[in-house]
Amino acid sequence: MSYEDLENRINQRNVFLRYNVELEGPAIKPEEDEDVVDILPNDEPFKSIALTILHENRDDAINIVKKSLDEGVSPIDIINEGLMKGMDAVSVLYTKGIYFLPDLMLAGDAMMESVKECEAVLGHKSETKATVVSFVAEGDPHDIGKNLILMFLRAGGYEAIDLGRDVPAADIVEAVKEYNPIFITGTALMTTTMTAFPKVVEALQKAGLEVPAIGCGGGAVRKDFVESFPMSVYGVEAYHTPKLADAILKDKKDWKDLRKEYVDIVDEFVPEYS
Amino acid sequence: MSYEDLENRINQRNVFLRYNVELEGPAIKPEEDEDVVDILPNDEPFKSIALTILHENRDDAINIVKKSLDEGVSPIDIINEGLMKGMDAVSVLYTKGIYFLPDLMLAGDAMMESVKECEAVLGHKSETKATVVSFVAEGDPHDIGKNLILMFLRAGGYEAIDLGRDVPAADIVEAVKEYNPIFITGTALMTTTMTAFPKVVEALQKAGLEVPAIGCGGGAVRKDFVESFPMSVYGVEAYHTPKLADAILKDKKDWKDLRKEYVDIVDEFVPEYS
Amino acid sequence: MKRFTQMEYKDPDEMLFGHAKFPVKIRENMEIGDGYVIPEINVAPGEGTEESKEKMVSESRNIAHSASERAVNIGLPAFILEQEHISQQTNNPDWTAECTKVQIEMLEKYYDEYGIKTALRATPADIRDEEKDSGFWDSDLFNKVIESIEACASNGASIVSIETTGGKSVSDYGIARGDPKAILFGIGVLGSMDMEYMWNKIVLICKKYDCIPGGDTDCSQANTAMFLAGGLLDKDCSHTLAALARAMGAARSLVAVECGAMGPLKDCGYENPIVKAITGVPISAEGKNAVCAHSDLMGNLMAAVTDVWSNESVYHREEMGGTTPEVWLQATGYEAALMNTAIETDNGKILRDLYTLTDKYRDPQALVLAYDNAYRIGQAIVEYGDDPYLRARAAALEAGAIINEAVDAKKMYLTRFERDSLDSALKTLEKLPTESDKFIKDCIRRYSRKIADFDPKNYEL
Amino acid sequence: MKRFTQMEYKDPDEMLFGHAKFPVKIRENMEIGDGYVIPEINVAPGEGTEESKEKMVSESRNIAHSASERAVNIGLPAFILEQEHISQQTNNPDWTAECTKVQIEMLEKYYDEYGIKTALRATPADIRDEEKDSGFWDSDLFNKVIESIEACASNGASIVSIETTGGKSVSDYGIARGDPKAILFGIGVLGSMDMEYMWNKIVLICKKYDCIPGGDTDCSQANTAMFLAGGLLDKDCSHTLAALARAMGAARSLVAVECGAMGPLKDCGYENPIVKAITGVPISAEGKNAVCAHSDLMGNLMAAVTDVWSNESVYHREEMGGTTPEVWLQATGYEAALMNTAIETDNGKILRDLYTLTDKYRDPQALVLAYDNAYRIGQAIVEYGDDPYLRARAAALEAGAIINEAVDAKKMYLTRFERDSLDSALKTLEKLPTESDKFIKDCIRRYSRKIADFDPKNYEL
Ligand SMILES: [Zn+2]
Ligand SMILES: [Zn+2]
Ligand SMILES: [Zn+2]
Repeated sequence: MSYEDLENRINQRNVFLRYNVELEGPAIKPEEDEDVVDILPNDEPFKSIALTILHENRDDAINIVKKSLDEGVSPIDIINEGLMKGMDAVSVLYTKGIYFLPDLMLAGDAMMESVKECEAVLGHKSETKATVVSFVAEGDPHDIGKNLILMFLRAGGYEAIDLGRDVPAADIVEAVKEYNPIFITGTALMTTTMTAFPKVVEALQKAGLEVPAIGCGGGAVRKDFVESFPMSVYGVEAYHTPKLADAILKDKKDWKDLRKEYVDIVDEFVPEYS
Repeated sequence: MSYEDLENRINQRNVFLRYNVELEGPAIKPEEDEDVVDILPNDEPFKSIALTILHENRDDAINIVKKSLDEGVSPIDIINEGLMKGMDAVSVLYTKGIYFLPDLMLAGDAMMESVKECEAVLGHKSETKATVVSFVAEGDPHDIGKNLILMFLRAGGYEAIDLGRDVPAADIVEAVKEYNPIFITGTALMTTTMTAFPKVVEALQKAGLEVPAIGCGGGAVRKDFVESFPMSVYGVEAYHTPKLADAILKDKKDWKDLRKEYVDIVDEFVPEYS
Repeated sequence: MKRFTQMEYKDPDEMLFGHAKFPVKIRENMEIGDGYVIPEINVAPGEGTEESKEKMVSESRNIAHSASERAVNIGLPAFILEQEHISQQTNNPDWTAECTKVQIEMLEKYYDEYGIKTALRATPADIRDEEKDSGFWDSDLFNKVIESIEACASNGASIVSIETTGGKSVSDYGIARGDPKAILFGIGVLGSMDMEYMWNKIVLICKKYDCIPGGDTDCSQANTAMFLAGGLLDKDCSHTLAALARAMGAARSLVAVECGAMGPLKDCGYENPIVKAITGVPISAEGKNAVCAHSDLMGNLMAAVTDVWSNESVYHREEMGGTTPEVWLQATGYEAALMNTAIETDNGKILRDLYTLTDKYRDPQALVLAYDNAYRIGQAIVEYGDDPYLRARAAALEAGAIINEAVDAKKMYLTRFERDSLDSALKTLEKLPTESDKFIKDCIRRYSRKIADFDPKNYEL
Repeated sequence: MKRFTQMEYKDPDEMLFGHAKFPVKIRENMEIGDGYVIPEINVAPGEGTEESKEKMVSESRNIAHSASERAVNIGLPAFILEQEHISQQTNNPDWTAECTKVQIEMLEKYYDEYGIKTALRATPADIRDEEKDSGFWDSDLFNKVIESIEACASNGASIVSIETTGGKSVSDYGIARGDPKAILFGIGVLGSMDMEYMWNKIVLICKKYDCIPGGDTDCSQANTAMFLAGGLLDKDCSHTLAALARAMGAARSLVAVECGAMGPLKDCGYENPIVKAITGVPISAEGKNAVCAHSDLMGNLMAAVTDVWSNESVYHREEMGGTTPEVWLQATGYEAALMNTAIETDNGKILRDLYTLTDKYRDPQALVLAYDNAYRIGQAIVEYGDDPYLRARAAALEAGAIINEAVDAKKMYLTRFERDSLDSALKTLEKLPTESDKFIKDCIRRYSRKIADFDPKNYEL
């Protein structure tokens, strides 16, 4: 029997299903999602600004922001009432599975560039909740996970310092001295690079530095390994990062608390922690 | 095409080889193996006694032993110069891959029953090098590994106390008090039963008892787990057991030494230790 | 009790993966053996989770969650989660109850959300103690086993199985010493007696709760021989003797079906193709996707006529590719998908034959389980179907004949050890009495003296 | 350098696992692609072994030992050990040398003792740094890579491979943002340029030592898209866009062969079926037996036309069934055995089609790699064979056309996200300039501003 004949005999549903297609709900506009409605501001120009972010429209975002700044709207308000609200909505749609990574990245790009416009008027960097430092483990060239974390942190109102890929422990010590972060995130894809994490902890201890927590995650990283040394907490999803940072900032949690209260902090079922 | 037609087309060598058949050397009589020649005694009745063990012939062994005892041969000599030499030779053939497990077990049965005949004349248990206690972890019903260990220990001149399967820690504490062993062996087939080992160590410590080493091995048992608690050494092959016992007895090694010098002690390439 | 004295399959060529004479229906929509192969995933609780009920329940939930999530993520139409309980669970039937409950809840959640067909096979541990005076059929431990089975059935398990251990002390003795008589007594007589005792009870419990009595496996006996036989370089058990033990195991595992077990028979019963040939019930099997748990020499062949395809067992932990429930369900799921594609395109029998011929002549153990030979052993069993001893003996003799024919045809090559142990085993088996009573009496005398753990009273003998 | 402007295979139906137009001979007796499929095992050094040369050498020896021992114990006629080096090895070419040496010694020991055919594929890590001013083609790190390759070749490695990373910063940017232009520039232009630069050097080194230059993979780019695309429920990269990236990756990975790589191409190059269709060199592939490392939606399909069958990668540690080199070599070895049985019985093409059809319509990424469609993409590539940019673009457009045809035929169903991102990508790709220079200039302007790590000087642009 020929390949074509064989192909035509198969009822694919008896072999594999495409649950993503099967279960797709009706298309709705992002601004009509009920959680987004709760987040979006009602007043102009903030509503329009937030919507440009929600629609991932960098050019429109910059244009409206510039126009609003020209009209004397406070750059701080534009950031907090407009751009950040839009980004909040994007994060919510991503965690709900309605938005995808490219939405998040493009909205993030639009937000970051718009913030820069505001800062130009402000004359200095805008205020953030606090600073977080992010790195990829020494020897590891994979940084998409880290870039995702950066985006979530920035969307969550944090100053996120990007130390890049393949970062030696010494550079992290320097960064802690310089930025005094409330949280560090490290990612690794390989077992032989995740061993960089305890070395970072050691280097910090040697330098007499302490950080409330170092979130360690990524492909090869296992919870039992991360919990075999101090200062660390095993991070499961990139979007958990700002929630962990919030817990440190607002509730004064440290790495011991984060390990114990992870599920409560990220507020969802996490098999690794239950 | 029919099943038979398909079957007749296959050149099995292009799919799988039977290396055991391919590489089989010529058959030789066990007593002609060069290492066995070195071990076997030259004098009678010891030579004949050793040969009955080598030939796994329980009935002949008992008969010759009884006859020799009747003729006034020292039971101690029969054990040490005859039976044990035969068993030594069996162990050598097993580790060389010439003898198989059934050979070892049947020869062991023949030896043990013959020793009993000697002990009957002697009026007490024959002397052994020292005592070793063997158990299967609590919750674990699989005991072939342990039985193998018993056989190797007895073949190696040790008094091997069999605590059986599914043994609670308390029973092991009692056995240590009673027998004062130089070595304990524990086996487990499952990950959820190997966790019994550290509990045994804890129970011994609580009771203020110490043993030079506890050898832990079996299906699910991993070296990293065994080395995560004290007193223990990870055992790789059942036939390593008497060598480890010898190192404890003669060279006063303890568990720390055994971990470090395992390869030297068992005198072969052991990937787990290199 | 109905003994099988006829084959349900009339021709070995009728046998094919995904198809059983008597499919088993779970809930509304999963039918096992009704034209497709279903993957089965079995994950052992991680170390430390045995310490408390809370940990074990959470572990059970996590395993079910991971498996379900991956199943949907890769588009499996159906899967079975097997949970083999550890002794702590069976020792505490309330653990069993709670673990079963959370697993069924998780599976149903995914069924409701995605429409994926799911089922839970719960397998309490046989924690009974065969030692002398232990009351094998009437002790606290025995009661715990029965209570745990009821806890599974009453808490929603779709299927209940168990790996009973009757006769293990005797068969272990025989396997370690190459004694075919002890193996036959341990498997064919004591094993079969214990199966009958246990399975009559299990089937009654299952009926009470509308739960499927799945089936048993000769794991504790024939698999001990197989594991000791090991690979080509291993020296612990002759592969020919292991093949005979397997054939005897079929005569024994058949008893569960005779007592009312409906299948799918349990994955690690490598004798299942024989039992399927006789009874027509669906089976589970394991092979090349069970490398996580053990190495066998028939990893493809075992897929040939199976209805459910399993990974046997794996520790619960993380790999690069995900947690082990995810990784190994994907492994069995992808193989099941290949079989289902073969069924869909009418190439099932070709794939069956490829699976079979890949391994058929690699090892005597594989040879006797090739579906044509499995069928022959089935025929030998039903010829003496009414007598557990005689049928187990007939199965072993037929297995020996199959091996010898293949050797004569220069298709199978044996080592000296395999050749010698086969010859000597067949000689011994042929000389045995043709009356069960005589054989049993003789064995009781011989083995109660030699085997410390064997107590005839345990079997009311 | 010879660019491929014609297909070596004249008909997709000619393609079959275990058969390549140009088999590769290792030592006296292993011929890859000469009528049988060979399993490949790849094990990552355990954590902590990177701490010293001594530990890494011992780890390398143990991996080779375990794999060889299991191979003999289960009767494999042949296997390939791949060692993907970690950065510490490549950073220290003397580590590379010693690790390669002990592994080859172990493999030869088993060859001498048992006659098992063995080969070592050594794969140094691409430790170069793409950042600005890093001297991608001329730095200490670059020199270490080249020295390590020479250390492999001169110490007896049978095959040398590498996973080059040229253009990764740009393609990563594009993948994360759904920007097909960035992906095309990163893979089709920068990736291809870097391949040419690296592989001309690698092939020269290999020739010097009589070592086979194996081939490359678009692991750092198209596999990033595939891993982010993930399963059906994942939301990070559209599966249609990942399919286009894969097609582009074929145009890029082809460059190694154009520079003189002879195969087997590296396992994780899911684009390999396309490259094989064009060039006729043997390939390695991974799929359902690489679940240890990652989850894909084409685990059976990838076996259809492969010559070597791999597990991708797994940590070195113990499982119930043995150490991971044992367990996973058995997994790939058993699947290779099934393929070899199909070849022996003249059923190779049926099994190939079963593998393919199991996955073909599960996912757009699988669809474009079905051997018939892979062939079509190959044809699109050779039509513009002389121009790396145009051929990568043509490959992506053809992949899009294949998906759209299947959708029109109601065989492939897309989600809205997949549908939208395909439409928008095809629109973008169609509008791109037909001149390479123009495209490159435009991309340099656009992406050197947006991507911190992208430095045109690294590529002498
Ligand atoms: Zn079992
Ligand atoms: Zn099982
Ligand atoms: Zn790769």
